[in-house]
Amino acid sequence: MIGVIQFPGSCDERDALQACERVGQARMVWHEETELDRIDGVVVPGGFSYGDYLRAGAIARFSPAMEAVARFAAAGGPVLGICNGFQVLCEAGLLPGALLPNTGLRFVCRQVAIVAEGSDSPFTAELGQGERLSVPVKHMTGRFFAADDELDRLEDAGQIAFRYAQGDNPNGSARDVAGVTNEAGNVLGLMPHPEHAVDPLTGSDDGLALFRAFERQPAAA
Amino acid sequence: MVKAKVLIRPKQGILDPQGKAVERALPALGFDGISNVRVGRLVELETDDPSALDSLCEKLLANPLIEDFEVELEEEALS
Amino acid sequence: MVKAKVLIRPKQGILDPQGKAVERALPALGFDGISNVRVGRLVELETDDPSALDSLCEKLLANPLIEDFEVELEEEALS
Amino acid sequence: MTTRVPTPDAPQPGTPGRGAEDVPAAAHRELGLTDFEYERITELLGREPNGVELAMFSLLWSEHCAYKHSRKLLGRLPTEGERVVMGPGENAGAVDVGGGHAVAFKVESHNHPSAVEPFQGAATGVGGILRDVFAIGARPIAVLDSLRFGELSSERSRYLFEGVVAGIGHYGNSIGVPTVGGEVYFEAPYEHNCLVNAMCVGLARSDEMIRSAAAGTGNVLVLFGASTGRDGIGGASVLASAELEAGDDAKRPTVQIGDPFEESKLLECSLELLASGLLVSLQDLGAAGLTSSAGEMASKGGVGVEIDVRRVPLREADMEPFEIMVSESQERMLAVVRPEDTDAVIALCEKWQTGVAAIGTVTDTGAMRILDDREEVGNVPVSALVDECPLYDLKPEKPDGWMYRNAETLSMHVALHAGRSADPEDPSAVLTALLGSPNVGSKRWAFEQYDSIVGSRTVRRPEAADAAVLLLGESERAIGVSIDGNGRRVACDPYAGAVEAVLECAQNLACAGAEPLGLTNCLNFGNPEKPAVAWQLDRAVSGLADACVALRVPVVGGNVSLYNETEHGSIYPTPVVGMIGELPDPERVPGVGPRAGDRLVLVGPFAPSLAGSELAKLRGELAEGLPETDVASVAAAIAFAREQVRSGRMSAAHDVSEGGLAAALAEMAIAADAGIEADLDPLVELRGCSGETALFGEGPGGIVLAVDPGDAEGLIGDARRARVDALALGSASGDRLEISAAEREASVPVAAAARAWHSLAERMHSA
Ligand SMILES: Nc1ncnc2c1ncn2[C@@H]1O[C@H](COP(=O)(O)OP(=O)(O)O)[C@@H](O)[C@H]1O
Ligand SMILES: [Mg+2]
Repeated sequence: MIGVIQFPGSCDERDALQACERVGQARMVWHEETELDRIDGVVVPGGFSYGDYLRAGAIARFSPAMEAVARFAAAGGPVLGICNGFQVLCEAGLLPGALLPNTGLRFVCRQVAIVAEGSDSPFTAELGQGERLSVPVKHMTGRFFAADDELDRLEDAGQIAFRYAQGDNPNGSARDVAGVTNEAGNVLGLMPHPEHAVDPLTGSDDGLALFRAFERQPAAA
Repeated sequence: MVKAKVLIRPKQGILDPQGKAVERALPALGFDGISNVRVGRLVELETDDPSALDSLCEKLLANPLIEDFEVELEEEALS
Repeated sequence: MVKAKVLIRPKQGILDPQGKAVERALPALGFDGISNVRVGRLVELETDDPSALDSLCEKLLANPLIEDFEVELEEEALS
Repeated sequence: MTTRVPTPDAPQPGTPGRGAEDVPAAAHRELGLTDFEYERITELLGREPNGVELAMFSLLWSEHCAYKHSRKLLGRLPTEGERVVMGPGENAGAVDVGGGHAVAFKVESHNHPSAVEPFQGAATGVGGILRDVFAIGARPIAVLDSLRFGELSSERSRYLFEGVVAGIGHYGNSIGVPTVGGEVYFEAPYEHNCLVNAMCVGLARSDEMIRSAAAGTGNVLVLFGASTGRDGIGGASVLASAELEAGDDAKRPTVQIGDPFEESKLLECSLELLASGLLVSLQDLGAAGLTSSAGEMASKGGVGVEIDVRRVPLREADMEPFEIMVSESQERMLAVVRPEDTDAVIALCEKWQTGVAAIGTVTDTGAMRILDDREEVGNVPVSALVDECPLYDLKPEKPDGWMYRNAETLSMHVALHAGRSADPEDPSAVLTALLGSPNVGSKRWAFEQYDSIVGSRTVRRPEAADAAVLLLGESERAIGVSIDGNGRRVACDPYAGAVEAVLECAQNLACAGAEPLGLTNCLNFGNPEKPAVAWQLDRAVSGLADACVALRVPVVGGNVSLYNETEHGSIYPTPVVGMIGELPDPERVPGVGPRAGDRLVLVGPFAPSLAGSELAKLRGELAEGLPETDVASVAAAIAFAREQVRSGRMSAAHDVSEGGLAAALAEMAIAADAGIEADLDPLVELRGCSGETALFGEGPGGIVLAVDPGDAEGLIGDARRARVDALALGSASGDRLEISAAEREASVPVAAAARAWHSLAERMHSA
């Protein structure tokens, strides 16, 4: 059972749920739930949790459900943070770096190409190094930032999961980073929306590969 | 060169959605006894003509329809 | 009750596109001699326990990875 | 009659809030009521109104709430149809889409607030139209926007455009409803009066939809959502009824701030309340706040209401009763609830962290009674407030001649897009200039700021087809949605222009294979008390009505925005039409770009004319008059094109609109990123027009279809049998646009055409 965390102000939680249901069973997890009962994988979805007020993801990360997610991740459970979910995971310290306002200072919604970097994560296990996916982005605060030495370290440790293809960086992210994992690889955050790339009819189905990881990954805790 | 701080805040009576959301979230985060939260913007800059700052605020930095501003100059001139 | 102002600014060295946008807009509006514009946030609140403010800032109001903060308390306690 | 907005130094009628003795004489005029209307109120009450009552009347008897200059005209619009589930009068209209589901939709204006503060004005406009849709129990699934600004060369227009687009994006994106389509025009008459119309589409289970009529004596009025502040006191309603004039600063403190986060909780909470069967009726709070919501709910249910203003959760402590009654604070809803359900309703609101309070009850008195604690501060018959505003007859008079300024800018556009040395008569230069004109060019700069995909329903995003296409998973069908209205053409001929708006919308749907189910509209006009504007309004409404009858599309809702004028003159008369259509198979919706090698066939009675065209505008040749349209033959062409698209054989479909056939073909080439060779001589011969007119002339009834060469003859044969004109024009090949017509030829590399067509972003940043 995959759990999709629902905060007040989440927007893409239904989309994420539907995407998960293409590969298995899924349910919503209300932000006030304190235990992830019988959950084998977690999606922290996109949107504007708590209006993204103050700073994207800043308030949501304090929710009871996120404390449970932190424990789940520490025990090795797979956690996928998409867009606002990525921001929440960074704010919660489950992923390195931070997300800053796009250099263009505008919201941008467009289909982009991202490239799998051969990271050592269950989420990218199906993807060969250099494999290109067509996935949409839609965000205002998606510029990935980490200090240079930290970026070097992330690259060396294979924690860069995705980069924007050459010329497709929509937000000014450092070194074109589109998604990163934690050290163990079981937590992935990315700005592009794989849950909006699960059906050719609505754009592409390149994102399904990420969701299939949940099925392969045995329950953690 | 003078360093200046411009504090921009939502006008009294104007809805401040951010302040409201933060205030509402605080108790759950374990912070009690905090009230009247207002979220605004801070602009810092260096200028060689502080007298133009009011006009700059009105025209560009603040939206006078919905925001008030306050300019603070740093005492020591820099050069 | 103490009134507090929290000034939050982007850390030195981090690109601040808002500040840059302001700088770019200046000449067209006839403002010269302004530089080093940085745009941050201002949070104002009232608290009965000012000693908890640093922790509030670190945990919630600012993200220490990308932002610096400064707390200013208003001298006169309110009650 | 002149209406005026109260200024701070004017006496503030109603402020006393207690008794009539405090109301200054003639305060009603400051509030926009005529002496005649004031007398009528006195008659209806049998006494003078007190301050609270006068404030309430002044708002409900404004043009915005009472439709006093337009209601009679609106009676002409056809509103009946087999598929209509809710017609005009409810918060939004709705049509049946099968499978126990209905699609609700409505368009509304937020013009004046956007002119004052573009970001917040547009944002709260989106917020308002969303509430209209979820107020009837439909989950919003799409937003569209229809925008008009002054010329892009004007700094103020760029500022407004920038702010409006950001505001729409801010609200729609944050609340998780995709903005899937829209339109933008730049014309000088909108310089001082921009238009910001937003349309929302929602999906509901038919058996969970709810009306707004209050019922059940003793039932509780529950106000939920945001707290009430002094927002827009005398704002939207009065603003929407008065010409903006010098001294606007006085209105500015009334700017309303949108809070999409609050609205997203309100939306989820409302839908959960409805699904739990806890509500008797539901209504959003819009213009005139509590007064109009409670008043309209009571009027529809034929009941009375009693409201205690002290039970309304306030954002500012010291608000007067009248302020509470007319505050336009955003993100609030009013529900009627059975007393035994009140606790459950409050609990659900708390789950969604949204404010809630029981503020009154439904009574059998037929009166709206306002209490301040226990003291009565107002008591008026609901019917007087809501239903008895005098309606006025227009005094239409055709103006003699063209009433608008229109400057010649073709050489500027040629210089900008085809190069300094290009000849403004050369068709290649003209085509490039037209593609670079912001009315014709891509609106990508704007729509990329909108989340167009959240909800996983969007099969065709902006620009991917002429209509947005959305999946209705729940009902096994898809819908096409479009919003259109070319004010310049309506200015040339209000009747024909309004007909064209409806046809354009239906053509866009046909290109996606969608058949119209229902229509909504927003009538944006100048001051209807002026005979010329009255004439435009009268003619345009007749045009809308006749076109709807011809296409058999019922009008299920709409909105009127009058007094869009300043001392600089009136806007172009701008009826904006939004249409929903259904289509059986979203897999078969073609794009705009043809497959390499495909034949291009023009179908329909399209008879190009330069009258009212983009080229005429750029040449400074706008004048009265548009050619007459044979609506029946356009309707036949629309039906034909729709069936062809539904067959799945078309690789592309695109209708001819601004910039004419040459621009339409160029857009197809740009979408395919490949060349098109076309010879328009068959059109020149059939219509007896000049080469230039064939290339750049505009008019309804032209749809370009792309088919495999093997299917082209079959398509043309089918058209002949359906008595629809069909002309083979050329095919997709090479990497240039080569379009010839009689002695004229436009020859432009597709890359250059694309550069011009995509120049909006650049012009927003430089210039
Ligand atoms: N303001 C806007 N918001 C969203 N989409 C827009 C906007 N303006 C234009 N578009 C999109 O750009 C495309 C072309 O618009 P337009 O030229 O008006 O088309 P048409 O003439 O076929 O009605 C459509 O997909 C439309 O929805
Ligand atoms: Mg068009």
